[in-house]
Amino acid sequence: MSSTDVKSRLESFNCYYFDKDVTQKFISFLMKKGDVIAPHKTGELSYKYEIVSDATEVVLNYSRTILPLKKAFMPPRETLINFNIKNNQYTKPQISTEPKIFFGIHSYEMQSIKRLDYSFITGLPESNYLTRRENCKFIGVAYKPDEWHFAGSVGIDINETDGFCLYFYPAKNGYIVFEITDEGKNLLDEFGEGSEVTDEYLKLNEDKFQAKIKFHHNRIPEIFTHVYNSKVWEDVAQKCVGCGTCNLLCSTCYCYDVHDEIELDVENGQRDRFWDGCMLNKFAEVAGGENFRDNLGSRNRHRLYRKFKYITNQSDKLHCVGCGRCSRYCPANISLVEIVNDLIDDYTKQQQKEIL
Amino acid sequence: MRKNLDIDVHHLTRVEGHGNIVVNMKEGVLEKAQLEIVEAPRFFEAILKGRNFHEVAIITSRICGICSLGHQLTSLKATEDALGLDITRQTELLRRILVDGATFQSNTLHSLFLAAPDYLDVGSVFPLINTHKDVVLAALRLKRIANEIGELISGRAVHPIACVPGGFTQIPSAKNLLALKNKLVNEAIPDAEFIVDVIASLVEKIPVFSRETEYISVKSEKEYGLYDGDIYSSDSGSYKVNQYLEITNEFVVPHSSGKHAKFNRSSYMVGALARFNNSHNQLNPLAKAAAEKLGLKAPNYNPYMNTIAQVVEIAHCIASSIELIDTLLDEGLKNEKPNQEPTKYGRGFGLTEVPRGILFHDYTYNKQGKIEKVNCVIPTGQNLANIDDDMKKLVPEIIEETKEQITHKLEMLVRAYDPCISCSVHVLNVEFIE
Amino acid sequence: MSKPKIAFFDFTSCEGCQLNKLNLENDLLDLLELVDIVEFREAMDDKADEYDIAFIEGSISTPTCITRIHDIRRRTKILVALGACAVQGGINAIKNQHSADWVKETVYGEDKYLFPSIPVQPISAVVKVDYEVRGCPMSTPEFLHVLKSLILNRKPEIFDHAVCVECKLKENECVLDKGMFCLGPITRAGCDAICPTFGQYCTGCRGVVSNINKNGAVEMLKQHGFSTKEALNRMKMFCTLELE
Amino acid sequence: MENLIFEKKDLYNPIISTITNVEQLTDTEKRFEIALPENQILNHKPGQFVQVSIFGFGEAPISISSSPTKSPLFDLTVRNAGRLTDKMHRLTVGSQLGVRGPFGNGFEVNNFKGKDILFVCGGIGLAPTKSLIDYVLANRNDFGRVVILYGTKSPSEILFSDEIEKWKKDKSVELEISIDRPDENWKGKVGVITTLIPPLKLDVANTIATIVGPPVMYKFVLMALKGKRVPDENIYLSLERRMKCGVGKCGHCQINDTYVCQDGPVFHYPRVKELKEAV
Ligand SMILES: Cc1cc2nc3c(=O)[nH]c(=O)nc-3n(C[C@H](O)[C@H](O)[C@H](O)COP(=O)(O)OP(=O)(O)OC[C@H]3O[C@@H](n4cnc5c(N)ncnc54)[C@H](O)[C@@H]3O)c2cc1C
Ligand code: SF4
Ligand code: SF4
Ligand code: SF4
Repeated sequence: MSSTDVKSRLESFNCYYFDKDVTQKFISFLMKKGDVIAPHKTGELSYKYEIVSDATEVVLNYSRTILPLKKAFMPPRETLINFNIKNNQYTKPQISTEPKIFFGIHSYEMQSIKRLDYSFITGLPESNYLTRRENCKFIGVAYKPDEWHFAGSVGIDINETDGFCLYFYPAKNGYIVFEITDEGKNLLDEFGEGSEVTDEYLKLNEDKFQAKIKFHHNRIPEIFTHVYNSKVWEDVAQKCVGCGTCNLLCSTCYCYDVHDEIELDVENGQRDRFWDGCMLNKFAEVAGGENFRDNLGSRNRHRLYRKFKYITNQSDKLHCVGCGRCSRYCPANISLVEIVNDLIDDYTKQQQKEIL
Repeated sequence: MRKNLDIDVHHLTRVEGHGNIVVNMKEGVLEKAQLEIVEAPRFFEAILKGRNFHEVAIITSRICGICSLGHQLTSLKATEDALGLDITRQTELLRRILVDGATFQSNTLHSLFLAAPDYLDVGSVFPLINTHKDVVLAALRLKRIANEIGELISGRAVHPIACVPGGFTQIPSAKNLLALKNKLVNEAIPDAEFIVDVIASLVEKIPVFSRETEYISVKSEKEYGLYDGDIYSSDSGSYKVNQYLEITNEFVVPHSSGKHAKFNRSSYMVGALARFNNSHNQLNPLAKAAAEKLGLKAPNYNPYMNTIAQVVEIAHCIASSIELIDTLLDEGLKNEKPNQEPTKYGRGFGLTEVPRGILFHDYTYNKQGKIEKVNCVIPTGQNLANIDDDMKKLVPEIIEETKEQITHKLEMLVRAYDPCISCSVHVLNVEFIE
Repeated sequence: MSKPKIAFFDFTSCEGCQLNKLNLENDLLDLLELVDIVEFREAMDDKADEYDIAFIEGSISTPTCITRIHDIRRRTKILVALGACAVQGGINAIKNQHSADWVKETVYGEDKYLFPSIPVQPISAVVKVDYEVRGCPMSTPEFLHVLKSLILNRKPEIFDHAVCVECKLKENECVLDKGMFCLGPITRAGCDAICPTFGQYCTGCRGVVSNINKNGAVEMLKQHGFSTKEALNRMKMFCTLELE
Repeated sequence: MENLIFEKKDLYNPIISTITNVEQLTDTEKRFEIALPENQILNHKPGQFVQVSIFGFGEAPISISSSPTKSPLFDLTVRNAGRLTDKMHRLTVGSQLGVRGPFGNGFEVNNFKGKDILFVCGGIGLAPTKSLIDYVLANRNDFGRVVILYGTKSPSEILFSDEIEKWKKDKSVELEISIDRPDENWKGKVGVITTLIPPLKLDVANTIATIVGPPVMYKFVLMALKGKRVPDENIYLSLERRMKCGVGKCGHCQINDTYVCQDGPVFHYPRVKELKEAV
């Protein structure tokens, strides 16, 4: 993509220049309005979203966090109800609706939240998720794709601003801050700092993705109508160890399991839900022990079909956002882009055969 | 005068592992008075062969759940010695705290939960919950804090996680260390003082018995010998760790799957009492005050007093770990990675005082960093001959008491040694002594 | 509901699992409200004839172990295996990888005949095991879960997914990424990924998940720089018998 | 960010209901009659299910085995299969349990009107079917022939023996029972349920077939029906999957793009044919 694409897209928004200090001041300013959740460093190579307690600890030039933002709206473990066995009564825990500001969010991550919104609203809109989604603001930041990001291939540009109220674009010693919505404008007005953007700083450019799916994203669901029985799934099954990492870290996976746990008084307890995943052994097992997806090939297939076909058929959107987590963190180095490209090859060969 | 006596305590209770006490007197002649070790052998020396140096301490930790930290640290020392891995001062300080914590926890478990019921005439600690609730609660709190030391620094009190060759996989935060220290100061010290008072009131119930023996322990110029130092014999002085085989002289006896040991005499004693006898001058003031209250003076030749020496050490370890945490915090915590680049391959030795006494590991590594040869000499094994010798002197002295009383006193004697039988059943390179 | 009678027994093991129970200091008194401990050799003198629940620690490794475990099975309603030694043979079973004679000779030399020893087996190889608590040492939360469940007269819920799952939920930096070895992707969860959480690798103490892709696991470790031999050797540390 | 204004639903709050009757049907199956609090009506269709829960023992989907005509009370027929159902079996009249639902689509009874109905039920599959059978018999004139095929493992596992006696006497019902493993007292047919199908004389174009049973049964029954040339459009089946929510979120019951809890459990066979992991 050329620099003009980015330009034309972002140029329509009003913008200011924040140097590093002003950026930190801005974070501190946001912290007065509610919890600010932003990327932090954890370990040598990793990042995670955490509530900011010190503006200087926020990291904006990060690759990706280990867990996606879904953890803020659907915690890895959450109590659905607290119950008492003796008197058969229960209460539902209160979910906080205090304002939250998500700062330093990449565009694919924002889009993953939109996908989750779809999943939790469709059918029966779930209060647990939707209550957490109230009073949230999102402030985006541009990123430099590494070898695993492939959001471009699923139609999400680096500088996609949909969902953000403000957007931070790196510039010399600081950021250009674009006002995307009125909400964002109000924030900047109230903050009152930042300087005019001079041409020296306004060098907008979109970085290129290293990982790419061979077909245009519009054609991906089409491929998936033809590759259900592809040998590619068997090949994946040879390598995959079924650890479930790809499910758990996926920005748009949301399947869960529910367990009742009791306290030591053997009277009070809680019904908890926690993340589950279709790659895991017992996920599709039914009473009597029959398992309808008992091998790693069919489980991988189900996982990818959910991203590119099943939900897509209804929502009209790919439910993979190209964050690359499933591939970056797969211990067996299985790459989703490679699987899809192998499927494309398989599909192309099939078509050639049909023509002959 | 009793002429015949036959005692067979099968699977002695309130000790770690399986042992039987067998006493046999016919026509006034004591034919047998011994502790039989019936624990199944576990063959660690064989299991370890060919293992990579990263794995060795993980496996040796499983020799014994009770002394897992001691085995790990001794193992790490032997590996580091063999491979030429230097450790930093921070690593050493953290390890010292761990040794204090492990001694504190094990001595608490043994003296207060396993041995104390004998002096209160009950069969376990559980009835005491009703009769002596405040004591049990204080003891539980002490044990909890002791375990927290291990959990904070090494991840787990049983089979520690973070201790690896060359250092630690993770360093505790200053905040958590400070919180631990405050707990030690504000909770552990008062509880320990209270417990010392309680135990002091029970000391008179300890059987009167005396048998001078050879006492062997770690001894250091700098401090009360626990974490490191030379080998010291009350009979013949100091030795270096690589001379340990000259001292332990292990041999197999048919009645025990744990090997016996002897040095200058027919047997020697290791453990809290040996440490106390050899290093009592170096105890810190809190421990000295406890010893005073408990009426323990060096040298003491009553093996039953081993339990009391353990209580003294609880006080010592609490005070010592507080001091060590202060030092660490003063010097500032650094995020260090373990040093795991071997500079040589060959033989290395490690020794540590674990709660039950002096422990040796001796490894030989090949050039691939894999273990070729292993020898571990475990404190309980070293005590076995001494326990038999004690029994041989004790039985004739109490022969006029009822069989139940005799049995009880023998059980208490064995228990006083806090034998760790699971530990004692795996030793290599036997010099068979007829 | 009358208090269930529970008993603890140890076979060939390090007794760390038993110690782990005594390390439940904060919960110990609450626990004693719920159950009657009728036999616990490591902590008490009493013995009983019958039990509602017998917790077994350690592996079978001598002929006497076999008679003892049959006897316990006869006297208990429910039998729970505690810890790696009891559930899958654990560290003890490494000796099965070698010839029995070599093992005995290495340790006892000429005296090898003094000590009877048979190949190490988990408890379930000899008697019916109703439930398992895995880990080396056994994980205490899981032990409590099983105990509470049995008191409530319900089946415990035991996981059959990988340690990776718990590790990811804790948002730990991946140990393999740091260039270390790790068995988290194929080891049964339930320990809350405690080792990776402390920066150490998972040694697989809880045994492998069911339906494991063994070749895939070896390939995975190869990609991270470990030879097939090394990978297999290290996978077997706690799981000799499960990976046979 | 635009506001997400939706009618948020607390999806996981069970309604605490009371057991008003318990009947032991076989060694492993019991029928529970349930009353929602304050005479509330469940308002279900035959073939729908509820998520039953007992605190500390979890939740599980259980079909409603009575006809809507029984309202406000309803029946659950439960096999003792595991954690929750075992506890249920230890409950007595007056005990409480949680109910969420009804969930799922149920049978499209209006499409069945005027047709012959062939009910194929294996084991516990008779429970959900019974709700439909009861409905059909309650509105007998709306339907043609009623044929019930029922197969179980052993005579002792036969469910609803009272109803079965009634059906036997009812001239308007054709009932065939087959037993896999008969005992010495069993006088009836022997063999798996599929053996009952070939001898049937059916007006296949005008017959609706419903299949409910254990997962292994479907493939074989479908083959037998194919042998009789029953058109695919006339076949309905109810599928079983593990369910953690019942409301199309948890993912466990998904077959390809379909959620059994929402789009099923009753499926029109042509739809199932497209689903590759269904039977
Ligand atoms: C739409 C629908 C309707 C249904 N209607 C009925 C009905 O009307 N009546 C009825 O009785 N059932 C019905 N079921 C089935 C019922 O939901 C299941 O039997 C349910 O799992 C019972 O829950 P539970 O907690 O008692 O059993 P669980 O404890 O969940 O056990 C269920 C099954 O899983 C097996 N299992 C449990 N744990 C394990 C393990 N660790 N490893 C291997 N296998 C294990 C058990 O052997 C058992 O077969 C229906 C299911 C669906 C989807
Ligand atoms: S992360 Fe990789 S190995 Fe693990 S389940 Fe997913 S594809 Fe398989
Ligand atoms: S499938 Fe992989 S790349 Fe796509 S959203 Fe999920 S984790 Fe990210
Ligand atoms: S992380 Fe692995 S080695 Fe550590 S306790 Fe869990 S299963 Fe055992």
